[in-house]
Amino acid sequence: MAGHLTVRDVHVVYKLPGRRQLAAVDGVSFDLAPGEVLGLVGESGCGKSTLARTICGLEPLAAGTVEFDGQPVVALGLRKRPGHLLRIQMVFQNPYSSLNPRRRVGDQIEDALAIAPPSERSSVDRLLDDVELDRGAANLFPHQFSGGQRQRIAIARAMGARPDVLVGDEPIASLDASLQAKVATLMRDVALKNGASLLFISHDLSVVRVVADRVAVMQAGRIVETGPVAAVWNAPTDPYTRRLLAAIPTADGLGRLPAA
Amino acid sequence: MAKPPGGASDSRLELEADAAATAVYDEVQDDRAGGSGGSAGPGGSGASGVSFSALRNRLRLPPTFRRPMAIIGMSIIVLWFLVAIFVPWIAPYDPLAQQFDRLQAPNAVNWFGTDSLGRDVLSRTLYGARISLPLALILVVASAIIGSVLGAVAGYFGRAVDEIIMRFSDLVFAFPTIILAMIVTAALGPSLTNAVIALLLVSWPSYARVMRSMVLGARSREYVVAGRLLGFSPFTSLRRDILPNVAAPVLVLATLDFGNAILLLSGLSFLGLGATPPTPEWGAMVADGVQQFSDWWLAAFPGLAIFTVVVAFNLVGDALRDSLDPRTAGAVQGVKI
Amino acid sequence: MAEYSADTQPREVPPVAPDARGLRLRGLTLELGAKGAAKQILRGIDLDIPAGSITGLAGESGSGKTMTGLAICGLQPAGSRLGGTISYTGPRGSAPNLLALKPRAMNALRGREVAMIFQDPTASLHPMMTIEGQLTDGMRHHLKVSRTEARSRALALLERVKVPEPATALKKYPHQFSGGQLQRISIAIALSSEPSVLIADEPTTALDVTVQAGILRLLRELCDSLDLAVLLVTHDLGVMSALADTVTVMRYGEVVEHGTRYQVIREPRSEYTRALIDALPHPPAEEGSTPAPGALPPTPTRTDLR
Amino acid sequence: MRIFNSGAGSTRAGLRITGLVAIGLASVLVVAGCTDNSQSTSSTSAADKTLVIDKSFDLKTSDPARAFELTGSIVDKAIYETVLDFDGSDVTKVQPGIATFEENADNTVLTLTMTGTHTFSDGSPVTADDIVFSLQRVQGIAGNPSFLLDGVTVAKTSDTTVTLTSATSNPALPFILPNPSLGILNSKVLMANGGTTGADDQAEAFLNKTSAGSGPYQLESYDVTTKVAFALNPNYAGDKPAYGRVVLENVEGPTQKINVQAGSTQIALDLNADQVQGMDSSVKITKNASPYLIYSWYNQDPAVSGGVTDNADFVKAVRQGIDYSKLLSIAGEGSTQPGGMVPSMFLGAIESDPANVFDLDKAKASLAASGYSGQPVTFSYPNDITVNGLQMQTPAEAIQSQLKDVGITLTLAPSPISTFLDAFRAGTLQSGIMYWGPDYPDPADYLVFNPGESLGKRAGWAAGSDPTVTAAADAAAAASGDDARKTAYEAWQNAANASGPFIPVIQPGQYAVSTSEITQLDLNPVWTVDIADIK
Amino acid sequence: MTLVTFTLANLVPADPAQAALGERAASDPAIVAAFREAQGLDKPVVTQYLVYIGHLFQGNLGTSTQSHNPVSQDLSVAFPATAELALFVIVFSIIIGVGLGTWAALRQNRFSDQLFRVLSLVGISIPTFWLALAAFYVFFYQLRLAPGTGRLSASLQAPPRVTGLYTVDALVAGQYTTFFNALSHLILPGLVLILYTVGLLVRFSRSAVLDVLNQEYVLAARAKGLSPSRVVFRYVLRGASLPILTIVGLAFGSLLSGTVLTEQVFGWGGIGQYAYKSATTLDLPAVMGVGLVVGVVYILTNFIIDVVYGVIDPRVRVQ
Repeated sequence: MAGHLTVRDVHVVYKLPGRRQLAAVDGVSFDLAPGEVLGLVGESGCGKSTLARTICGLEPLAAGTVEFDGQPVVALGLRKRPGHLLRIQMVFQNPYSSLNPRRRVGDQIEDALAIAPPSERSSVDRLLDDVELDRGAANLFPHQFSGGQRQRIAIARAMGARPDVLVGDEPIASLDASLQAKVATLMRDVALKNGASLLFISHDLSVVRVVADRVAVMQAGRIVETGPVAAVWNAPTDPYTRRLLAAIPTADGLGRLPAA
Repeated sequence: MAKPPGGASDSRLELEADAAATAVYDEVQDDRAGGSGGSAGPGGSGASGVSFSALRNRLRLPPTFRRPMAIIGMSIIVLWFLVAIFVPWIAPYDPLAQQFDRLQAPNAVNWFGTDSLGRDVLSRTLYGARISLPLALILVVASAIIGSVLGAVAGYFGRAVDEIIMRFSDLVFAFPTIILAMIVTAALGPSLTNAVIALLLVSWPSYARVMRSMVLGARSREYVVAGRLLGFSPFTSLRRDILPNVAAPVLVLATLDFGNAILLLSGLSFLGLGATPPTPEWGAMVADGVQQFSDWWLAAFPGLAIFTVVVAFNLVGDALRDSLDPRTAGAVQGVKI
Repeated sequence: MAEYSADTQPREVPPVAPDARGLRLRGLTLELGAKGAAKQILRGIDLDIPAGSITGLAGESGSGKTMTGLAICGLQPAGSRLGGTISYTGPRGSAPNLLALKPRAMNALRGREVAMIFQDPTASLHPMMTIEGQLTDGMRHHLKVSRTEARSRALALLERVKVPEPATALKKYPHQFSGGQLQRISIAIALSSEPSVLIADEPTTALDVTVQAGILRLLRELCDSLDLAVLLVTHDLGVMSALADTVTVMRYGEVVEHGTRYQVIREPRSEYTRALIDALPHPPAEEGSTPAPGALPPTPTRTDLR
Repeated sequence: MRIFNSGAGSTRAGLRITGLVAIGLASVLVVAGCTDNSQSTSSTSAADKTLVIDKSFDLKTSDPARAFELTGSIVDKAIYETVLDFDGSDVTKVQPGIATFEENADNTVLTLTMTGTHTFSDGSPVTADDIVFSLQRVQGIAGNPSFLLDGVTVAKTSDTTVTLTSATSNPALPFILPNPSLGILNSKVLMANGGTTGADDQAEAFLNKTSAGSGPYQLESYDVTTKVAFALNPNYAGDKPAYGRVVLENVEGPTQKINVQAGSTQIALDLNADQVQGMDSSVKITKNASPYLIYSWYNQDPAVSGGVTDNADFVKAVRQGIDYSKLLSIAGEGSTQPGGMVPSMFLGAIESDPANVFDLDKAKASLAASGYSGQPVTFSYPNDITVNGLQMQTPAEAIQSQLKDVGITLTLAPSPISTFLDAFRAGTLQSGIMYWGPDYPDPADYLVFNPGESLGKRAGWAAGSDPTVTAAADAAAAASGDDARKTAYEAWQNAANASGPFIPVIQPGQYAVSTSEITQLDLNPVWTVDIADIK
Repeated sequence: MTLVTFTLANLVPADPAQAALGERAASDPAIVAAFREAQGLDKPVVTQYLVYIGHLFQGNLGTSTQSHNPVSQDLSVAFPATAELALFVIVFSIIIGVGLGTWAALRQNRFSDQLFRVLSLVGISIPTFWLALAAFYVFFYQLRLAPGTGRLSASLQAPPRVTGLYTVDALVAGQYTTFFNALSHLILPGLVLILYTVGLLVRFSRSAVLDVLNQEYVLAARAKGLSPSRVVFRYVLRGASLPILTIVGLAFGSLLSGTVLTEQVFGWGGIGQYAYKSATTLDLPAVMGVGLVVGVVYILTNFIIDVVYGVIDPRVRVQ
């Protein structure tokens, strides 16, 4: 199966006012195998979103390489995206701004269908079915949907391009707590069903635990721990991971305050 | 607003559909989340309900125009355009014929009096609509097109292109419009065509600025990025994702700018740099009134004509602006100083 | 695990005597919009917020929980109409019904007796005012203390909420702090006029988990030591479980369920509450009644309630 | 969302804001109330008798050798004396000024003899050197008035006499010398301040700050855009003027009317007939024929004429198609139709000419004869100029409308005087109207309207293209003695009217409106008004 | 800036010599040539520009062909005239405009809000030249309440120059009659411009205040139980100050660059009128001078706005 993503020693640097620089991503390496679900966890400002954008070619690399099936991912700039990179797609955090408010949902999914290889091309109806939305949704505009529904549409659109890699940049962060796990699971299921690997980025380790096979914990631009979900969840080796885990309040009705 | 709690809907969407239906409940919180979340009308509770209300909305006057001030503004505009079209049948006399006693105060024959050459002020004022309205329209449309294209290009492509276009527009912007237009008309010679050209040269930057800032804002919107990820070329992206979403503000700006265009054109004519006599142009007519100061009717009526047209366009533009998302509305103040 | 936990046993809802200190909401309703086409935002909320205890208010967005908090402070949106009663009994006096107070009296009470903290500390602090200005503003208004007195109180407050280097912090502006520090400062501001009721509207939602833990501990500690009546509004059942003593679940502006936290989270009586809990990524392991995804129970009808 | 749900609270906040607004408005009103209006301000200075004159400024400089604008002449007349002078509004008789004069028989040598009584404002006497310096300076500076002394050699013959020698017969010279541009300056003071008699002269800035003359007044303050104030010259040799302080204020015509009615101004100089009409009886209106002449021209140059305006029948049709009496009614009472190019108050003026009489039928016939087929004719005029308060646009629009009745299509082409002059002087304008103001009160000034002369060329009237007119003009220039000159000039104008491209259209009325306290006010074609003579 | 003005000025297809010289003089080639040489018009355009820039750095803006004064001297008279009017207008406009705008925002959609909004629309919709004329007709011609054109009644002398602002200079010199006279001349043109500027400021400050009212920190401030006026003045207006400042700066800048039409009607003798006169008489050095003043004003106002931004908003301050 094609679609191997290789990230090697990636550095991304932002310029700050006054000649200062911020190393948003500071030497990150990992692999994403076809059909794999990798969870990337970290708190705000750790560089996880930057990393996601870099993988999609939205941020220029300062150093290191990102390769997709052996071909380098180059920064998008003002060019049209090269064909082989179209097989990396992304679902964004804010469902209110990730859909074009002026175009019907169906049309936006069609855009994605157009770039899928003809042999693998799906249909709008099938994609809507996949994300458990009414087929009638295709004729509506984004503002007629709730946040969770829009995120489903965004997933459908991304999947319409038949990607080999789906990147979810905090796709559940702006949803109600009661929806988060559900949408995350759906995203995982849809991705795997259509033969894509998933890079699922979140600040919430408990949700990542539900969807990911492997998890990478990021702190201050670096990956501090990586491993199978169960291992990391049950026996974290890195102190930061331990702290992160301990801080999660559990809905057990016992009134246990998380460790600060 | 609230959907009756018992109302069943497609069960698998339930939690979300309900959340949407009640989105307005926690207004304070939802607005924070950004976007127009709270404005979702009937929610996603089924296609049939949506299309029904859509139909109902289509048959009704858009809410923007239901405000009394907007209605007044719209009526005045329609009235003036009707005047401009049908003036040969409406106007009592030939606007150019010097057939009456000079400088008559308003009376039964000449409702608005006569001017210093014995022409009927009412007829001239009505015919003025034929001069000002089309010219202002041309001016606004042309400068909106030029400015928007330049602004969109500057905003989307950024860097050197942006730098060059925007520095140039800053330069033009720095000059008070009327002074710059004055120099240009003085150079080209006074005529309405030249006045329009001069104003065109000075009025595109406001569109360029608004367009640029909105394209700049839209460019980083996630749906634009998503489009690029789907392989849209920059121009496709600009055409399909960005322009439809920034067109409304530009249209509003153009409406607001229409009033400005009329003010500037008449201002140039007032200074003798616009309309050539005996064209019954409002600004030039006011200028005539300056010479015969005590004969108030010479200036009063054409001035009133300018004022009503401008205020009408501003009323409508204002109402339109209020219907925009507050964030973009901020960019479209539409007032040049 | 932590100093304040210990409470592993189910606890009944503490009985609230009619003259006990705290807030008592009875039949609170709120309508928005024109008389003819009014929207019912709150449909008769009964809620007790006793002193020395943290009362949790849970629900999805749109359930009316935030509006309940705002209504208690008299900060409901313009053009809304309130009904029912909110009675208040505090150490310095009591009011039979806050809703019947004259605006000026309500203004004097707001901040002084009932204080509020908000979800996003970066948005709820004025970006152009120093911490000192915002911290002393309320107390100088309510307590009529001098500038120097206000300053020393402000220093003490910042120390109380564990903001490092209080003296320099006073001179700084909000953008120079992290989100967690800002929320501590917000809490200090809320406490500056020594209120007896604290409304905390999603106080940790905008924060990272590791930071959240500290804030939760601070709130618990303040509630216990200052005998505060705290209303904790949150959609996060984890936070609810960690902090609240009693939990009230809302939906469509109505109370769906009310009980101790153990009772509500471990043995929910309403199907809605159960659905909410089941939607969590990590439902309590010992409860085996996890419904299959996508087969959530139907919406509760009126008869389910209370 | 409204912020304050509590009514009382918002009222309080509101009150604060209302209070601020109220204070703002109140202070505007208080300021308005405190200010004394125009009437009382003028009365405060009545004791030192300030005379305020309103004039629409065309002022550029107060240096006489450079000034050749109306306002400049008023200013220079007040602060400088000339070697010769006119009395009041009579410009047909030259009076002695600083000197008396004598001319030789063929009008080539003019001898000035100083009266010896005049002194400059610094107390020093006016000398023959000053006269020579001043006149040579006008010549040497190459400014607007330099042409006045073209071909004249100025020489000092003794301490009290100066001779002006002309290359050819120059009967107009005595009429030229009273021009305020030929005012006599204090040469010593001037030379100390950069003054020379050549193009390198640097004294203009000095003269715009102060004055170095022997006139009745000296400059108190000078600003080309707002006003010029005069104070008495303590060393003035003549009679002390009635007013100790005079302010010449730059005010547009319409405002002048209100100013003089309100009494804040004693004299308004730029009102037209319409504005003068209906003024209340408290003001006095001084009427005079204006020396200005509005004429229309039709270019004879085939390259410019478009095949239309160089057609004699076409010009004839225009001459007959203009409704002169209607134009006069538009120009207002006091305006007249000049017979020829020489204005009515000058020697040689003709009252009327049969060529320039309105007759619609004849005009149509002439037009038919011309073969004109309705092509539009561009009709240019300056649109920022008023002649005695009359805007050029007014007669232009009237003529357009009248000629339309004949069948001629005129397209009006207004432009600011600056751009207008450029094209006009280049001779590229097809037709239009313009005015001519006299440089000096003598018909010789009008010989420029001849084939090949400066104005003739502007109408494409090349030298030699009309021998009849050229011959008549040569005869007029050569004539000597008042009677002979009068006859020759009349003949020249009749000839020009018969075949020339210039049509004299209007000589507007000139009005000065003054308040009742003014008892004496003479209008003069050369310097408009002599401030020192106002009583 | 200078380049643009220069290019524009040289686009004028007429000869400045013809505009500057009298009838007779213009027919004399020698005089025309002398004029062109004195003005440097005989040199190539590029040289002219370089010469101009060279002179500029020595503070020499050339000599006006119309007033025969150094342009810098003309500007030093015209600019204070405009500045005095602009200051007068902006001070009252801020008080009234920001006040009404805030008031309207606080009472959003109530009657007073609608009223102020419509009034502000009227304010920006009236042609200023017409309003000026009407004001002049009513207050001067009919009622005789206001003084006539210009900055000072003719009988009065300008006070000794300190700032060039007649009101200030008169106060400095203790000439109270002159002060009140100058002030009374300010009122009518001032009111005309104030109406427009107020209209502008009401609109902008209303939307700026509305923006701030939706901020959570305002809700938080109200939750402190502060008095409404304290919330408005300490929190809301401070929050809205940046956008209001921007528009005030722009408005002031453009007032300072001359309000051609108003100045023309009131014969104010400021930059606007000077610009008009220079442009129509092809007075190139003067046009260039005006362009320079306008550019400097633009740059300065922007600079001052930036500086004040930093003072008001700690986030903008350079660390």
